[in-house]
Amino acid sequence: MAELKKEDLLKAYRTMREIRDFEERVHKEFATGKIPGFVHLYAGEEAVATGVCSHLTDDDRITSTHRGHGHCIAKGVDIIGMMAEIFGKKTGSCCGKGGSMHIADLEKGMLGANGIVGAGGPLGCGAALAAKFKGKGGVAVVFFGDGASNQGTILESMNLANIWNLPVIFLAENNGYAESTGVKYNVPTPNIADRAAGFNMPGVTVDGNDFFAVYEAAGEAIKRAREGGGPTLLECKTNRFYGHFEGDAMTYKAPGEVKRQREECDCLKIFAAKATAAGLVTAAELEAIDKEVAALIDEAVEKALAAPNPTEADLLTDVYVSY
Amino acid sequence: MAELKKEDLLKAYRTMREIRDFEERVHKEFATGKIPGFVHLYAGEEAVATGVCSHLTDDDRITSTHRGHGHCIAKGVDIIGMMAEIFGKKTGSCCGKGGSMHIADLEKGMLGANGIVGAGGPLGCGAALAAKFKGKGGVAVVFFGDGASNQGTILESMNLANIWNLPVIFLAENNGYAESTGVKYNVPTPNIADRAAGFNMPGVTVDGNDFFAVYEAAGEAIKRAREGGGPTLLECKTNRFYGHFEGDAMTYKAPGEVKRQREECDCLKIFAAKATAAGLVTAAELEAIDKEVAALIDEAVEKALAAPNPTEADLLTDVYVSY
Amino acid sequence: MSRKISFKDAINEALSQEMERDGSVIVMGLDNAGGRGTEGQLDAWGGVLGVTKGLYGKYGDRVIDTPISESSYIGAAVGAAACGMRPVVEMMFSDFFGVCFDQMMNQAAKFRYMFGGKAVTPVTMRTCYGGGFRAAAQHSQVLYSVFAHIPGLKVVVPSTPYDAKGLLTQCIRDNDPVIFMEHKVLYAMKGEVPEESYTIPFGKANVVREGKDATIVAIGWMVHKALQAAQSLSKAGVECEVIDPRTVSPLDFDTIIKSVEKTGRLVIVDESNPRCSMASDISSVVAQNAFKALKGPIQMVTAPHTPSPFSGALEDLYLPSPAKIEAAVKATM
Amino acid sequence: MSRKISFKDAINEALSQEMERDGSVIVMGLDNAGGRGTEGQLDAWGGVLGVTKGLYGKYGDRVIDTPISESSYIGAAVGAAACGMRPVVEMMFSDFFGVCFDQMMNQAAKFRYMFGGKAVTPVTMRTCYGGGFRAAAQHSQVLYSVFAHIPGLKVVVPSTPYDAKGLLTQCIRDNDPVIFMEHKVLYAMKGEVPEESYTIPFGKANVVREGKDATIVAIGWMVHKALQAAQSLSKAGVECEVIDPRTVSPLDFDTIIKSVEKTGRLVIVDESNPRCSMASDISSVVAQNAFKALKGPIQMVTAPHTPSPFSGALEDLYLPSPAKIEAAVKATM
Ligand SMILES: Cc1ncc(C[n+]2csc(CCOP(=O)(O)OP(=O)(O)O)c2C)c(N)n1
Ligand SMILES: Cc1ncc(C[n+]2csc(CCOP(=O)(O)OP(=O)(O)O)c2C)c(N)n1
Ligand SMILES: [Mg+2]
Ligand SMILES: [Mg+2]
Repeated sequence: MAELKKEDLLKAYRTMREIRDFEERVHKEFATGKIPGFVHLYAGEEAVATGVCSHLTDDDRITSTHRGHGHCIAKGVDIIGMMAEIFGKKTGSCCGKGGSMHIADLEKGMLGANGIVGAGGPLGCGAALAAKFKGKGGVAVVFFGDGASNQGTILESMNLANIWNLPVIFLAENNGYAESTGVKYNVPTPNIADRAAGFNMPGVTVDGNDFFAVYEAAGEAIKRAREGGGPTLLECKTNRFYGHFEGDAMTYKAPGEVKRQREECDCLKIFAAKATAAGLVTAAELEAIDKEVAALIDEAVEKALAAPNPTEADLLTDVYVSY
Repeated sequence: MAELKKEDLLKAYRTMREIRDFEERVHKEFATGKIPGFVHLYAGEEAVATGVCSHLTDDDRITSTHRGHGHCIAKGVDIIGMMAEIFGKKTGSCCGKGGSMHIADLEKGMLGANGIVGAGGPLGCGAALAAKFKGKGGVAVVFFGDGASNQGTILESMNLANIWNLPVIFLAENNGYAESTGVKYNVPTPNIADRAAGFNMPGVTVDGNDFFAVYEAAGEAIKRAREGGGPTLLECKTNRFYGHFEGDAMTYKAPGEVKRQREECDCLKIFAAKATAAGLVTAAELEAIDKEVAALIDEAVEKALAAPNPTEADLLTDVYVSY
Repeated sequence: MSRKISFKDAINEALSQEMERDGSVIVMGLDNAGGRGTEGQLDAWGGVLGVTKGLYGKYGDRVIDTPISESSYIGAAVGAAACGMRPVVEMMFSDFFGVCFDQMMNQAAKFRYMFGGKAVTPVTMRTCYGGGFRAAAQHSQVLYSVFAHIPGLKVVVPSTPYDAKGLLTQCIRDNDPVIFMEHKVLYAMKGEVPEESYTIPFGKANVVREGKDATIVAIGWMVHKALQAAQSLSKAGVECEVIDPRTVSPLDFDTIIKSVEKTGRLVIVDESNPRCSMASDISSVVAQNAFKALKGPIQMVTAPHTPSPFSGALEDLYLPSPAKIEAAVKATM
Repeated sequence: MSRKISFKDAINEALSQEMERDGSVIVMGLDNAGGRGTEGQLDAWGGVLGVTKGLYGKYGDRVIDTPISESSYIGAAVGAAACGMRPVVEMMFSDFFGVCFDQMMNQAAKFRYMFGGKAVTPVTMRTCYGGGFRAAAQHSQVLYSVFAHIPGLKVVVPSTPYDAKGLLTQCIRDNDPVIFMEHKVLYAMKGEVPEESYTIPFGKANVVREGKDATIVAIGWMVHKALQAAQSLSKAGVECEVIDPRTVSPLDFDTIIKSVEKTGRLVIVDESNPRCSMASDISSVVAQNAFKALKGPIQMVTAPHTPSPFSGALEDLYLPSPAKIEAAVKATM
């Protein structure tokens, strides 16, 4: 904690709050039928994306998953554009062509949410390779889930990263579920990080609901990568508060499971408690942020609703640079 | 060694000799231009296929690689048909439609050489799944190389096998090379077997040039699988005596490397020395086998040369059972 | 027969009846039961869209949930099929075949030929395809044109609950690898389906509507759009014959050619991207074999050469529509 | 220009000149140097067929050998391209795209559209394809029809050393993902190639031979077979125009249609399997746009709907031949 300045802490809290409020709001708007397509929410997992991305600049790259809103926000993608994208509007980050599952901002180093489980592994290796050639200490982070940890692309990418000594962090977001299936069914070892040894890289497991734990472990891994020390597998154990996608009744969860997690494992609450107890920030400062973020999300939704749809002229563009 | 009866030992020796002579002969015939296509020889690695398949019946299945002749012979595939296949003849195991890279005999439980590196992992899991449903203790063995150990299909198949508790053995044939690239470049851990722990299965490395070591380790793994104990990763370190494929000048090997291996690590020599020293077989018995095998290979080549090509009528058949 | 059930339930019923009938039939896929390894309910999902729901309760361990390792579990289905089982394996969305294309293209499809006719690989790969859900570029593709290009595969694309049940039953009993493509928009559609099991043979097109002025060949969801267009054109005095091939590999070219010989005009409605598509395939075969009968150029109504857009405003423009089909019929005149 | 070099050397030269010219060009693939991690020679192979031989000596770590993990290394090339590099990544045989199809179909091809035009992914995927080597079902496929079906990819199929160098140079400088397909039979073929670097634009067909009686469109290796057929037909008084599209996505339909408007007859020679093939694609577009000009049915000469056989006796029957092309030209008459 010591390393973090007050402004860093407030920024991290703001990011987590933005993600939380963004997702809670998308959840509500989805229920009204205004948001099209498949939507996967990141609420509950905010400390992971935030703890990791706090160490990154726009020159560092991340690859994301189907559950990409949190990664976007943590990587600094514009929230107004994101919300418009999720509503399918022309003003969206991807002009309404991508939607929730493909939300991206390459200028911010966010290489896209991805509808294909495990696809980010190879892409992240590529980003890290590019950084290596650039030679300025850039890194790439591959976010993937407990379910994705069984995809061959992820496994072979760890090996590739090691062979090529790439500055890449494999960031396993273990939220306990792949769709309706528990991690206990899909992953036979106690931790996903147990797979690291087979690829000759450090494997670390931390409490993903604790921003500080994530921040510290990610910092070490990223530092090592920047210095040419190669890849790390970092697993963050966390929870998702909503269904796999919007519309999922979550009958596979134990009764009261989410309620208990919201009470006991909410990363925002844990952060606030720790940071105020240590006297680093005040409750009032956090509340002020809460208010600002609430207003921002309201604005984002209002703007998204008011924004125009893409038009026929947009249908056939952006397939190729030239053809 | 104690466990093996004399007839078992002579049979194992005969199999290894058959493979060796088959491959040496294919090497010669290829040089004359009579054998079409891409051909990969198994000479040097005989103890692996033989040590493993000595434990298998026709009801057990194996999946193979591009380097499949040895697996075929060890699994009991007819040598006359094999040679004809490699020459592209109608009398071949696959009617001349498959060739060296697709040589197969499903009735013998040999599910085919495979031109796609790593493809046998999933297929072997399927064979093991079928065996599990049949409930008669059948197993499957997936042969794959050190190069193939980096293919996602192999890695994810190990996980699948563990989750489903399949009676399957992942048999890594580590001959030190994937084409012209050394295993040290491709595999960052000392042993391929080091990957087993990440998938919660036993990982064992043995000297693949020592039939007895392979036989023993494979026996244990196969017994465990038959009894419902799940998969094992067994790595056999061995050498290939010829190029990656016929026509390869092997400039990537150190000068004298193969010569030394032929002298010091020849599995046939090692077998003969151990088995005669232990008084289990006599040199004369082995020589008698050598002669019989030489005659068999001569016969196979003669028959292959004399056999007819497939004809136009064969071109369009065997795509579907019905269409 | 008067019982009406949904396309989804028709598929479920075919699966259930075949599992009942033949112990070698197994069902495999992501969350096909659901709830494994959790503290909640078992059989929680029945696949992502609920198609296999309830099978786990009836057939227990013959319904196998898989990790997200498509190469391995689809390949395992192929391997098990080559070893005496009749697996029905689910690929959640056809777009995902990209991660395991080899097991389909180079393994399942080629075993029989490569092994000189000595392999039998009765695997059914069920998959959900197509647009209409605003599911964007990676969850909306059609891809049957790609699958049909590959010798050794059969490709089935039902358009009604009745056909879905009969064709899926045939898939499961069939001795070749088959891809069974379920359009996501059709799942909720209801239609008459007999309770007893039955099969529909592959390679027999269904003449859904008779007509003398133009032939419309349409596939999957597009059959319904073609029928709408035909109805509208009928009011204007143009009578279209609408043909649903039902299976695109094999494809019943005879029925199509006969119809074109009668009508002299052909429109093909194919939700695919246009290049090397099923529309171009049918067009080329008809142009070759019914050249003299054609009174005007064949018209293709397809998606453009563009990935699927997310926004509904764009997706509606992207997909073939009754209006576009009508215009195409007129263009053949 | 009088220097003659092989198709293989032309490719090597294009790679070398572009690496020299632009530091963001990197070369990646299995054994593209070779001899890594061994006690023998470095740069031992230059790829399995020696195409990249010598680049390692010149450009060192910009030639990157890969483990047998195609999804990862092809995907890494795609990712690196999206981050400012210009990778030229080798897929040893096009058949192997099955193991990494997703990175090509759902990632590289779709980034730009999904991301609203904000991605640029200048990756070149070189691959060796086609028959003639008795390489059997898993090492002989053509597959450009499948690739061309996918919006977002460009697909280039050169037939001469000259075109190989110019088109590959264009691929590397191009800002879209391109698949560059090298026919294995052509590697040894020699032809005139300028020493200096040059580009050939995509979407511009090459009229290889002029003629007035029939148009033959042929792709890759097939161009040479078509020329043989045309020569033989010329003796019988039939003058064929032979068109090599050079790139199949984009495809220069204009040149083909203009030629058909002149000749009234079309034969397409495509080494692919026939269903949903490039032959059917070209056929359908021409039948639609030059309907009135056609004096007889379009003919397609393709491989049958069958995997590639191993035996030379069968493979020779499998592949399009000058004799079959001649017969097809006659059938259009
Ligand atoms: C290749 C592929 N297979 C399956 C899916 C369907 N799918 C989407 S998300 C998901 C579960 C992912 O689980 P996990 O990796 O744990 O991520 P989480 O959803 O928990 O964030 C699945 C199976 C997909 N999108 N892509
Ligand atoms: C998917 C795929 N990638 C690449 C190849 C080309 N290839 C054939 S064999 C081989 C090397 C395999 O090495 P290893 O697994 O160690 O087996 P070995 O040849 O040593 O027996 C390669 C790269 C292939 N056939 N399939
Ligand atoms: Mg998860
Ligand atoms: Mg090897």
